[in-house]
Amino acid sequence: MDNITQKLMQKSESTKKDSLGRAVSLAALSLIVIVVISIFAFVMSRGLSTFFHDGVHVKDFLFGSTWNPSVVNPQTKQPYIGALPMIFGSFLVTFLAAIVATPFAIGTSLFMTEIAQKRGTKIMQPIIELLVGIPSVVYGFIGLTVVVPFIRSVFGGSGFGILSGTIVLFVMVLPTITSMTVDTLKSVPRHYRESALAIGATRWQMIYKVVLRAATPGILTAIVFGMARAFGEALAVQMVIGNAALMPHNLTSPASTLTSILTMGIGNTVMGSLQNDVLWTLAMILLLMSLVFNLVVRAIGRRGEMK
Amino acid sequence: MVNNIELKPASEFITENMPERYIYDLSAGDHEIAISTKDLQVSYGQNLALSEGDLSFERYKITSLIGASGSGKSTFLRSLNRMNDSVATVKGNIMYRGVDINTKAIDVYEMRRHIGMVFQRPNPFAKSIYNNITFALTQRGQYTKQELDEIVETSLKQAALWDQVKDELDKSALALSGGQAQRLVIARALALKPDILLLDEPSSALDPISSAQVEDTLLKLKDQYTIIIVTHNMQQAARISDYTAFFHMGKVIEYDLTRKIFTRPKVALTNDYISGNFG
Amino acid sequence: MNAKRADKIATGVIYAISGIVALILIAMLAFILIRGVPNLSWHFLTSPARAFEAGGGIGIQLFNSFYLLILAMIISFPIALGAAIYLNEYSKKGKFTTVVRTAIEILSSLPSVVVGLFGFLIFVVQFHLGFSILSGAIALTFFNLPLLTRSIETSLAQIPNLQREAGSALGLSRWETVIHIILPAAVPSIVTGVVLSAGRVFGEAAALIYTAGQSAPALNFADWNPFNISSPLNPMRPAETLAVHIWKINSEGIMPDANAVSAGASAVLIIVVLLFNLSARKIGAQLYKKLTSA
Amino acid sequence: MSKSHRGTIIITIVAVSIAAALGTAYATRDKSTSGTSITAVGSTALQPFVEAAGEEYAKINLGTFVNVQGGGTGTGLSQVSQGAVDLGNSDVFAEEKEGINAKRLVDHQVAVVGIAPLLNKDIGLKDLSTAQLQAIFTGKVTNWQQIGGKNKKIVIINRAAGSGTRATFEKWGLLGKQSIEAQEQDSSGMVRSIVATTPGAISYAAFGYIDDTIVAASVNHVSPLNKNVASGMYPIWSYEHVYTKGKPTPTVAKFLNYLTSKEIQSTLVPKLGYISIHDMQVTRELNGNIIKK
Repeated sequence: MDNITQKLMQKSESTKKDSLGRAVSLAALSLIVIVVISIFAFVMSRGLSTFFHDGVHVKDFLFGSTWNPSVVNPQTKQPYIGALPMIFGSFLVTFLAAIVATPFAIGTSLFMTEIAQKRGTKIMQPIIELLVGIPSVVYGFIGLTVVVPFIRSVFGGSGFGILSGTIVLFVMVLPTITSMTVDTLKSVPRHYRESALAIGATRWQMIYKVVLRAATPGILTAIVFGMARAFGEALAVQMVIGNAALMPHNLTSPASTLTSILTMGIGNTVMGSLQNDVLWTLAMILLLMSLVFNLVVRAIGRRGEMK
Repeated sequence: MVNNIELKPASEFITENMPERYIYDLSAGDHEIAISTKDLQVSYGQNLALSEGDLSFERYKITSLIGASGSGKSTFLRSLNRMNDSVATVKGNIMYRGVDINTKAIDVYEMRRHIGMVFQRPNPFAKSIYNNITFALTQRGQYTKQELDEIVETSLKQAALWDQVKDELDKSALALSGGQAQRLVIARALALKPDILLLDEPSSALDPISSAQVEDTLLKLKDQYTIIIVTHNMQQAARISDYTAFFHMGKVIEYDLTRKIFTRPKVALTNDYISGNFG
Repeated sequence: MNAKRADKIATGVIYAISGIVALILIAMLAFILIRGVPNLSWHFLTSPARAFEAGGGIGIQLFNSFYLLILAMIISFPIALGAAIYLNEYSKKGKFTTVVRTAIEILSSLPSVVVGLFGFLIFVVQFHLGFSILSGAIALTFFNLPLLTRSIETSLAQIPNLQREAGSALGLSRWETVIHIILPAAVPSIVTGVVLSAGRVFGEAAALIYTAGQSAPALNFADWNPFNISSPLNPMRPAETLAVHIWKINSEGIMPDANAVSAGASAVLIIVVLLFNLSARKIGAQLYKKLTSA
Repeated sequence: MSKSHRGTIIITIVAVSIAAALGTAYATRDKSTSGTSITAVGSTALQPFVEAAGEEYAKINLGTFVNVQGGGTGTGLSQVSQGAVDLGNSDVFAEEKEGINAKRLVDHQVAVVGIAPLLNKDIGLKDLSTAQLQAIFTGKVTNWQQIGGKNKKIVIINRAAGSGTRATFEKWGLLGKQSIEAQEQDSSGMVRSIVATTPGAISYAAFGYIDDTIVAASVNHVSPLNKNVASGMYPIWSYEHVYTKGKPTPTVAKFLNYLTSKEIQSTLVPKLGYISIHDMQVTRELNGNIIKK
């Protein structure tokens, strides 16, 4: 065997480096997975102890509408731990914000990809990125000083409530939905557009009948991602929603979300007590919801692929 | 030394009792074999892309692989230095320097330094011209600045690019034109002093002038390198190669001296292809 | 001419919508800046905060924000880079990858409050790190990892496969190819992604309230020994950041000029985030130019 | 020399110099300060006071560092009973907090805080009886007209459940009754600005938050003034507590003494809107018994 053949049969330095690099990058990835799993396990164990350790019924928790964990209901001997108002509040602001934001997001993305590509990327792209960058504290601050007084003067009441929360969240999820929609629209092949225009469709017909149809799964994904963000937002919502653990009877009465009750209460309760455990159960619901949102995104993705 | 073969309308050669396959046996004569394959089979998932790939390649010669799209010629070429490993299953033996390089025991990275490859689209790194050439070397060895300078100069000269870029070696390679970039890529491969150079349609993405430059380069390299080239362009195959293999539907149909294939093919299918009846 | 009219109306509507979105941003920026900028002064930017008297500044908070950001980036960037490399260069499609991607997505849609509370109970309480910059940096890392990983992965995916083939054809291992060829080529867009995510980290408050703490003890800016408790570099000291400070003033502030401080701090926060955004574009474009030009 | 080797060498040099720098820094660290740091966690209402006092304390006791964090009364009490921190700041008696074993904790009362009902200016009332407060917060009356104010709906704004201010207000202002579920805010500053801008709003906050944007109502004809709390006339007030686990160590005890010293109690305490414990002419026990000094 000559020198080269011998070298061929040995592990080269490249191979060694490659194994090392592979191991290192896999370790980094595993670290992230471990973090996620430990957060998950931690929140779950805390959150579930409400049911196992404190003996609360899941049904009472999910469907009860009175929230006052420090007071015991004299009839059932159980504290008032109905989380329905918060769950309902969270879903309501999330859906409303998504409903309001979607037309704006689609319109803006169409502007950027179909109508005015040059100006779109030059002006709207930075605007969208800036909206992402604005900290949620600042959104809350604006909500408190602008949105709440505005709602109050128009609709009366205190100004705090679902409506204010929706408006603040609308602006916060708008960039998420928009930038993802832009990506989807950009991925619609050019020849779809060209063939539509070639058979005499107007630009709007082309957009409406071809581009938006083709991009529907992507747009849905974008909306779900936006909703996931809205669902988990804490500080800004907490500042404007009023934080009353009551079923909202109209859009301008104070309401609450899972996050707002969680942030407010966590410092005032004692670790290991029922009052503290139920808050972790709220956190667990938040976590499970973000899992659900992800599964929905995946399901949409699969259906989009099958088409 | 360009072959001067005239491509003739070949229908006149078709006779009744032509064989279905003809493989020129290199081992019979006084030929030095650089690399050869036996029972090579490549499959992508369930799809068999190449079967019965048995070929030997003579040292310091240019061999062209021709055939229609999807005939398996590129698959065959890319299997020779195991570029298909990550996407396909490759079975069979590839003999190089007396060892089968298609086994786990072989260090692919080392092997590829001896069997280099150039692709269809020029793919220079986002580095300077100089670093494009020296980069792979410095990854695995100690060189002085002087040695590196020399290697850069020789390989650029071999690739016929030196005169055009010698004053701007620090320029980003991404700024080169298509033909220049492809020759830089060839120079980059040559810098490693490989035995064998595999080229996968190296000039199909280039304009005719750049394409001719690349051909010139290859002809000049012949005395030091074994070259195997996949091409769609039959004139190109005829002009530069010593041997030609014709692929069809994942099989080698005919393998012979270029001169013979283009003037008097032994298989009817080959004849159809080179006379433009399909493909 | 119905279709033509519909086309005109739709175009008009799309213009209007984009206009409104632009207007919202401009109005918000104007609101924050007009209220805040008059309160800015050198004194405000450099002097420590005051709990119950007028005339406090945000100097320490500003320093803390940057220090925390840098630490968080130092921790999270290598991890995110490694994870992104594995996901984009090594992993094959399969169950494992799906699970990992889902995990990363979940981490990214996790409410930052939950991240903060987790950090509080694990690092502050369990590991006895206390309310400290280190705890805060770890919490921020959790918050930042998924964003950064995704952005780096996208940057890597944008580099054409031709480059990877070129590397392997030269006998370079996958790792060498990634480190020396793919990464350098992806640097412009990675840098843009990193700076953008830095902007988000800079403004994060919820994850820090229970980890880095809500107090900003006086610092001795002449003492740079990281083992001294009043040194700005000490990673074990509590550190209120700018975003947390705004949150605290809005809720508990009893200084007479709380409104002015809050407006000023918000303006500073926005200006910094703006700078991050602008520089991200500038740096990215510049690097790209350098890479491709003469 | 090849590039990668140069890289390795540079990295080694950098690593070594960082290690050396850290080593030097560790060796030359200011040993006098690192040993004695007092950590206090808990009530956000008490945080500014302990923090400010801690800074003053550090100035005269060089080398002692007081580290004060918020986190809430619940956090403070659970942390101090676990021994994780030196001091737990609380707005309530530890016995009143569920889940805390108060027996192991030692109470140090460092200030008194009075809490006043805050009313929106347009309501037209300046005095409320405890009976009226009860009626309002339990939802028996829903319009200010019913108790002599203007025709405006009553808007209740509570502090977060579990906050010390709310607990005190419910115990002494509502005489132990719970407020009905209503809008909650987790800070006094927020409560004040909402009351100021919302017609018909009522809430409550410490005296320190009283300003001219709202009306601080008198309770049973006693104005919410420090002297009325000190004399025991004004009913809604509570102690601010700093808890230690068991007997405080000498270092901690010294700081606690400083907190209750004449100097701090006469300067910092009134500045922050608290009432000095030395001014109190009465003491109140956990069970509510009031004893004249």
